[in-house]
Amino acid sequence: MLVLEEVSAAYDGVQVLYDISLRLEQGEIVCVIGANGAGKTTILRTISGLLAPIAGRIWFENTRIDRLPPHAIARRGIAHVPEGRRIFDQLTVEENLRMGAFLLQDWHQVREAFDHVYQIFPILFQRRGQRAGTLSGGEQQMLAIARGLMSNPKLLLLDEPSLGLAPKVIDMLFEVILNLNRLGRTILLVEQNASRALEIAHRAYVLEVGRVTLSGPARELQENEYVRRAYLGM
Amino acid sequence: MELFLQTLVDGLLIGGLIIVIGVGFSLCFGVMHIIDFAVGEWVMLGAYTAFWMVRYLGRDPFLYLPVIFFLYLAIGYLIYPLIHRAVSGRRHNPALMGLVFTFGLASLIKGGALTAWGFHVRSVTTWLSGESLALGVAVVPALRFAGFAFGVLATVAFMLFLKWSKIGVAIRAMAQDRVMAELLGVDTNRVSALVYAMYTGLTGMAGVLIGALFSIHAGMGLKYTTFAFFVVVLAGMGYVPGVIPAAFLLGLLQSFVTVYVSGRYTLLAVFFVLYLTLLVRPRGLLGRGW
Amino acid sequence: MAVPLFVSSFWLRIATEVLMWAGLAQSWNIIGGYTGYLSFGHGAFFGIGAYTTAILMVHAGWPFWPTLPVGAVLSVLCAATIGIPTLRLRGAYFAIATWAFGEAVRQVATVLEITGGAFGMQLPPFLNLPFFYEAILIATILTYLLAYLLLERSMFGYKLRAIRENEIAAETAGVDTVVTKIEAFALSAIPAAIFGGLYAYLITYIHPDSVLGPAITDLMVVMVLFGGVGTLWGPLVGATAIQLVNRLLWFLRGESTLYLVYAGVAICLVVLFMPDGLMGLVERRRVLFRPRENLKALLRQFKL
Amino acid sequence: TGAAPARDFFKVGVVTSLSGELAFGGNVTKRGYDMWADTVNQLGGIEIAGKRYRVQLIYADDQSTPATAAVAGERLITQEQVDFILGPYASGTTLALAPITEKYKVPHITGSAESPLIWQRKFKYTFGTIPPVSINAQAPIQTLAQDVSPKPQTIAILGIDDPFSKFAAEAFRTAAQKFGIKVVRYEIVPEGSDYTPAVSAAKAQNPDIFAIGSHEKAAIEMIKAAKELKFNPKAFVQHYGMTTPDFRKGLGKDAEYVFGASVWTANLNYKATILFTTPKEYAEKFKAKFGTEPDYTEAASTAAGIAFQEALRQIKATPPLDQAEKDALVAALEKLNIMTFYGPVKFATSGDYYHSNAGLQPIALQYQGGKLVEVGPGKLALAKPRYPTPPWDRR
Amino acid sequence: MDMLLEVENLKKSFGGVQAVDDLSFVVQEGSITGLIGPNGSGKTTCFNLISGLLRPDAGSIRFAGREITSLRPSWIARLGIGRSFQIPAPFTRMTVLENVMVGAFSRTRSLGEASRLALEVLEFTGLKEKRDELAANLTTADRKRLEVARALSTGPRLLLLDEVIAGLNPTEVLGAMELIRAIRARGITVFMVEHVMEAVLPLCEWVIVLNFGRKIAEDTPDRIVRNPAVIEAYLGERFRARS
Ligand SMILES: Nc1ncnc2c1ncn2[C@@H]1O[C@H](COP(=O)(O)OP(=O)(O)OP(=O)(O)O)[C@@H](O)[C@H]1O
Ligand SMILES: Nc1ncnc2c1ncn2[C@@H]1O[C@H](COP(=O)(O)OP(=O)(O)OP(=O)(O)O)[C@@H](O)[C@H]1O
Ligand SMILES: [Mg+2]
Ligand SMILES: [Mg+2]
Repeated sequence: MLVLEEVSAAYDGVQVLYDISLRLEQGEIVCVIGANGAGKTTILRTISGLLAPIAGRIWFENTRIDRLPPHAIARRGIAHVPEGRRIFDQLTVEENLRMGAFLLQDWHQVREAFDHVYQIFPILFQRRGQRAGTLSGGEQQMLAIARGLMSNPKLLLLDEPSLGLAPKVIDMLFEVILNLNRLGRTILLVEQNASRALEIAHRAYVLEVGRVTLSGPARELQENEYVRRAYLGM
Repeated sequence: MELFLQTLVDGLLIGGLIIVIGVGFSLCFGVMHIIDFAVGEWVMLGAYTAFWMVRYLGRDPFLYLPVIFFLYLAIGYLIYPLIHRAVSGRRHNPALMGLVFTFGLASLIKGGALTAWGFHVRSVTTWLSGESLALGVAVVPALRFAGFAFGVLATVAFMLFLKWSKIGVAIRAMAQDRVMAELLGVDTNRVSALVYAMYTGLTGMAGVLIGALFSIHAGMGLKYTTFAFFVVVLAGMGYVPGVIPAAFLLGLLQSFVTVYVSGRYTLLAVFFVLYLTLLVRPRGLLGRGW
Repeated sequence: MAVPLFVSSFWLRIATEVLMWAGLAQSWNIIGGYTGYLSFGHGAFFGIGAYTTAILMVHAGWPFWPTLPVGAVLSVLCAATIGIPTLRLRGAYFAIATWAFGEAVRQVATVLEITGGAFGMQLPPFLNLPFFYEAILIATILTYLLAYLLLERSMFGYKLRAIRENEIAAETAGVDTVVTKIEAFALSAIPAAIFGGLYAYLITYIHPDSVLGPAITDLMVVMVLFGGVGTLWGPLVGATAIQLVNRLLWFLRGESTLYLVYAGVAICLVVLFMPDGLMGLVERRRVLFRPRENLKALLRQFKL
Repeated sequence: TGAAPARDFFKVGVVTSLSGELAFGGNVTKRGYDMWADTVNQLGGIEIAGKRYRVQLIYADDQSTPATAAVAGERLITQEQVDFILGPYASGTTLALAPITEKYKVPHITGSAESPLIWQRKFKYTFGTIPPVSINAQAPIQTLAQDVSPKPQTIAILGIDDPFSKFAAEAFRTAAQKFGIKVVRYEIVPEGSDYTPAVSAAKAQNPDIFAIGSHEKAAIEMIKAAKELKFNPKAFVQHYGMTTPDFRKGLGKDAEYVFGASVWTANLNYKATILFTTPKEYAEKFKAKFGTEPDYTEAASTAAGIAFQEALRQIKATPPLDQAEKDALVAALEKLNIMTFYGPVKFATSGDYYHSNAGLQPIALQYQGGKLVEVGPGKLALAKPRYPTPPWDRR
Repeated sequence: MDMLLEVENLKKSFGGVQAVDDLSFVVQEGSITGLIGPNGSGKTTCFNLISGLLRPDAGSIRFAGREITSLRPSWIARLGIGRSFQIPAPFTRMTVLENVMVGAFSRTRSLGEASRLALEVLEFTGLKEKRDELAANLTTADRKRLEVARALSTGPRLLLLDEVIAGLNPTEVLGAMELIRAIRARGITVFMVEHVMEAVLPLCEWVIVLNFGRKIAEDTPDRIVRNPAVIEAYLGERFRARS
C-alpha cells in the first residue's frame, strides 16, 4: 500500500534521513521506534508531503506521491496526526472535526463521520461546543486523532499519540488504535513508548540516527536482545 | 444639539464604510500575516473602474458593484502568487519582505494611475447622489446611508461566511495553523489566494462607494491606507470582529474633531489615538490581536 | 575634500545630491538593514532636521551650524518616543507606527504657525554650492564612518545583528534588545536630521510636502533594498545607482509620473528575485570563489 | 558664467512641472509659453532694431519638487546658458528657483505662481504676471456686497490647508470684513479629509454666503456634501477652481449659480497691439492650436513671454545677453507698462507684492445656464448676478 | 552547599492550559540538577520563566539570594544565568565565533577581549575548528554545542540546558556528558531538562520531576527511578522492570 524506496531527507541542508526503505501492507499496523531525534517524525513528514525528500521515491497505492503538496496527498487518503496535537484551539471541538472532514464532499458522509468519531470518543460529543484550547491534554489528543479519522482515511499516520497522556488514557488509546485496525484501517505508528507499540503492531522498524537498523515482525523484535536492551529497557 | 446629532450620524455613516476596507485587510493580515500597503490603491482602482465603466457603458455605478467585485477578485487572485513568493522561501525576514513588496505594489499602482489617467479629478453620480433622508433633526445623505448599509451588510455576510461555510472554517483554521490545515487537505496556497482575492474584491467595491461619495483621483489611496492601518491596530492585528468598533471609533473621531475642534487636527487626533493604542493596548482595544 | 574646480556647478549639484542620498540611505540601513526593523517614516527625521534649521535661522536668527545638532537631538528624542512603545512589539507594529509617525509629523508641520504651515518656509539664501558639497561630503563620510565603526567594528553592531537574526536568543545571551533597538533607531535618526538641515539651507525653501513627503522614505528604502540590506556599502551603491539613473532620466526628459511605476517595479523585482540587492550579487560571487567551503558543503550534501 | 557663444536667437529656459503631482498645472503653463514662442517664431522672431530674432524654449522639468527646480535652474543657466527664464507653475517650486536666478542674476518671469510669499522676499530678478490670489479672490465678495440686494449679512468660509487655498480663504475673510459681512465660521481643513462634518458645522450657522477656498477637487466635494446635507445658502462662492472644466464636469447642473473669480476671460474687451489684439483673438488661435479653451493661467503665461519680448525690444538687446543686458532687461521690466490681450502688464516695484503684476482687475464670475458669465464687480459686469440661489430641488 | 536558585509557588497558564502550577524547588550551588517529566509537563515553560522570557502569573524566583522575578531576560543573563534552547536558535547569518561573541559582550565591551573569551569557550566546547563557519551551516550536534557555547559565553553561574542531549547519537551523547561534567568542574551549576535517562541518571545528583506543571517528586536519581509516582507518570512500568 505504501512504499518508501531509499528516501533521504534534510532540514536546511542538514541531512536527517538516510536511504530509508519501508513498506506497509493493507490492513497492517506498522510501528517505527527509535530514540529522540532519530528521525521518526521526519519520516511521517516526508510521507505526508510536509518535507520534500532530497532523494528516493514514495509510492502510495501504486502512484508516486513524493513531490505532491500535502493537501494533494491528504486527498488520496492519508491522514497525518502530527506530533504535538496541533488542534485549532480558537475553534470549537465541532469546528475542529469539520476541518477534519474538509475533504468530504457529501453531507451524509460528514454526518456519518461525526457519528462514528463521537461513538469512539463520547467525551468529544459532550464537549462539542467548547473551544478546543480549553480541553485537557488528553482530550486534545483524542480530538487530534478524531480529527484525523474524520476524512475516513485509508492510511493513518500517528506521531506519538500517547505523548503526555495519563497511563489510563494511554491504555484506552491503544485500545482505540487496535479497534480502528480491526475496522480495516492501515496504521503507521510512531511511538516512544516502544513496548506498548510493539504489542499492538504487526511489524516494526527500528530507526537510529536517520537509518533503519532493524526491521521485522513485532513479535520478533520484542524478543530481540538489542531491542530489549536499548528500547524496552530490559 | 442638532449639530451634535448630525455629527454623530456623519461619523457613524463613514465608519460603516471604513469597515469594508478594514475587514478584508484584517483578514488578510490574520490569515497570511500580510500587511498590504496597497490597500488604499485598491480603493482608488475600484473608484476609477466605476468611473470608466460609467463613462463608457453608462448607467449607474451601483450596477457595476458585482462586476467590480469579481474583477478585483480575479486580479487579487492573480497577484497573490507573487506576494506568496515574496513572503516565502529562504528570505531573511519573510513578513517584512511582504510589507516591502506591497509597498512597491502601491507605488506601482499609484504611478500607473497617475500616468494613465493624469491628475484630473473625476467624479461619478449615482441615482442616490444629492438625495437625503431626514432622521429627526439630522439629515442622512442617502448615498452615505447606502454606503453604510452596504458596509454593514457586506461585513455581516462576510462574517457569516467565515463562521459557517466550509471554506470559512478552513480560513480560520489556517490563521491558526497553516501546516495542520494543509495536512487536512486544505490547499492553503489556493485558499490564501482566495482570501487575498476577497480582500481586493471587497476593497475595490468599497472604492466604488467612496468614489461616488467623494471625488476620484490617483492620490486618493493614501488616506484609506491610513484608515486601514488605524483600524487594524485598534481592532487588534488580525482580529476581524474588532474591526467593527474600531471603524466606528475612527468615523466618530473624525467627525467630532472636525466639528468641535478643527478639521486641521483630525488626522493628528487619529495618529495620537494610534500612538496611545500602541503604547497601552498594543493588542488592540479588545486585546485580542496577536 | 577640495571641490574639483573644473566641475560645473550643475554637476556639482548632482554630486551633492548623490552624496546626500547615500548618507540618507545609510541612516535608514542602520535600523532597517542592520537591525531588521523597517522604518517607514524615516523621512520624518529628515524633515525635522530641515524644519529645525529653518525655524532657528528664520525665527531665532541663529547661524547655520549650531542648528544641526539641535535638529539631531530633536530627532533622537522623537525616535525614542516612537521607539519605546513600538520596539517592544513585532516588526509589523514598528513599521505601521513609524509610518503613522511620518504622516503625523507632516500634519504637524502643516498645522503649526511656526513652520509656516502649508506655506512652507524660506531660509536666508546662501547659494554657495561648493560649501554645501563639502559639508554634505563630510556628513556622508561621517555617516559611513559611524556605520563602519559602530556597526561593523564594535560590540553594538554584533548586538544589532544578533537581534536581527533571533531576538529571543539575543536577549538570553545578555543583549538588552529593547534598549539596543532604541539606541539603533535613535542613532539612525541623527544623520537623517543633519542632512535635513543641510538640505533646507541648500534649497532655501522647504514645505511639508517637499521635506516630509512619503517620497523621501520611499527613496531611502528603495536605495537600500537595491544596494543590499544590512551591508555597509549597499546604501552607497544603491543611492548612487538610483539617484544617477533618476537624474539621467530627468536629463533626457521623456519622464513623467512613470518614475513611481519604475520605483514600484524595482522594489517588487528586488524583493522577488534579488532580496540581497546588488551587494548580494557581489557577495554571491565571492562565495563562489571560496572553493574550500563550497567543496565542503558539496561533500556534506552528497555525504561523500 | 563666461560669455555665451554668439547666436542669432534667444535661448529661453523654462522650468515647470512636467511630471509629478503638479504635472497637470505644469502643462497648462507649458501651453501658454509654447503659444507665445510659436506665435513669435511664426512672425520670424522678436523684432529688435529692425532685425528679427527667433526664440528657442528649453524645458527643464522640475518634477514638482523644489529640489529639482533648483537643479533645473542650475542646469539651464550654467549648462545651457539661457538668456532668461520662464518660471514654474507652482509657488513652491518657484520659491526654490528664485534664489538660483537671483544668484546667477538671470531675469525670470512666472506666468502662474501667485502665492504672495514669492513677492514678500523681493527677489530682484523674479517677476510674475498673475496678481496674488489674495487680491483677486475678493472680487466675488465685493460683487455680492455691492451689486445684489438684499445684501448678504453673514458668511461661512471653509478653506483647504494649502498655500494657495489658504490665501484665498483669508482673502474672503478680509473682503467680508471690509464690506461689512459677518464671518460666522472660518475654518481651514486639510486636503483630502471628509468634508461633510465641516460642511455640517458651517450649515449649523445658517450663513447667507458659503465661501470655499480650495482647488476644484475639494470644491466639488464640499458642494456635493452641501447638497446631501440640504445646505442651502443664498450664494456659493469659490474662486479659480470653479473656472476649470473639471469643476463643471464634476458637478453637472449643481455647478449652476456658483460664484468665482478670475483675472482674465476671453470675453473681456481689452484692445492690444502686441502679438494678439484681443482676448477673443487669443482664444481663437489658442483653440485652433491646442483644441481647448485657454484659461487665465495660459493667458498669463503667454503674457509673461510678451513682457520679455517688449522689454527686450525697448533695450534693444540682441542674443546672447551679457550680464549688463540682463540687468538692463530687469530695469526695463520694472518700468514696463503695456497693454496686452491679457490686460495691462505693469510690475509693482514696491509694497507687499513686489514684482507681481499690478495692472489687472479681478473679475467676479458666475455659472449661469451652464456658462461662465462676468457678473462684477461693478462696471466689469456683462450680466447681472443671480441671487439668491434657489433651493436644490428647484435648480 | 548554598541554594543558588530558589523557586517558590510559581504559576503560569496559557489560555486554559496550566503549564506551571504552584511549583517550588531549589537548585544547589555546584550541583548538576535534572528536571524531567512527560512532554508538555512544563519544563521548558519553567526555564522560560527563570530566564525571564515569560512572566509568571504568580510566585517568585530568587537567584543567589536576589529576587529576579520579572526582570528582563538580558538582565537575568548578565546576573549569571545562561540558557540554551530546546530548538537550537543560532544567529544563522553570523559565524560561530560571532555567535559566541554576542554573549561575551555582557562581560566586556572590548572587541578583542570578547573574541578572546569566545575563543576560549569554543575551545572548551570543541567548536574552535568551526569558528569561521556560518552558524547556518552547522550540523545538528554542532548546533547543540553552539547553544551550550553561547550560553556559557555570558560567564554564567547557573546554566539552564534544555534537551541538549536529545537528538545526539550514542557517541555524541557520551561527548556531551563529558562536556557537562567539565562545565560543572569549572564551578558552574547545571540545571538540565532531558528525556534521555541514560544521560540524566549518571549525570545528575538531584532530579526534579514535573507532571501537568506540578512537582510530583524530587530525589536522587537512584531513588527517583523507583518512585511509583514517577514511574506512573513518566518512566512507565517497563522502567521499573528494568531497575
Ligand atoms: N524543523 C527542523 N529544522 C531543523 N532540524 C530539525 C527540524 N525538525 C527536526 N530537526 C532535526 O532532525 C532530527 C530528526 O528529528 P525528528 O523530529 O524526525 O526526530 P524524532 O525521531 O521524531 O524525535 P522525537 O522522539 O523527539 O520526536 C533531529 O536531530 C532534529 O533536531
Ligand atoms: N506560548 C505558549 N502558548 C500556549 N501554550 C503553551 C505555550 N508554551 C507552552 N505551552 C503549553 O504549556 C504546556 C507546557 O509546555 P512546555 O513546553 O513547558 O513542556 P515541556 O515540559 O518542555 O515539554 P517537552 O518535553 O515536550 O519539551 C504545554 O501544554 C504547551 O502546549
Ligand atoms: Mg518526533
Ligand atoms: Mg520542552
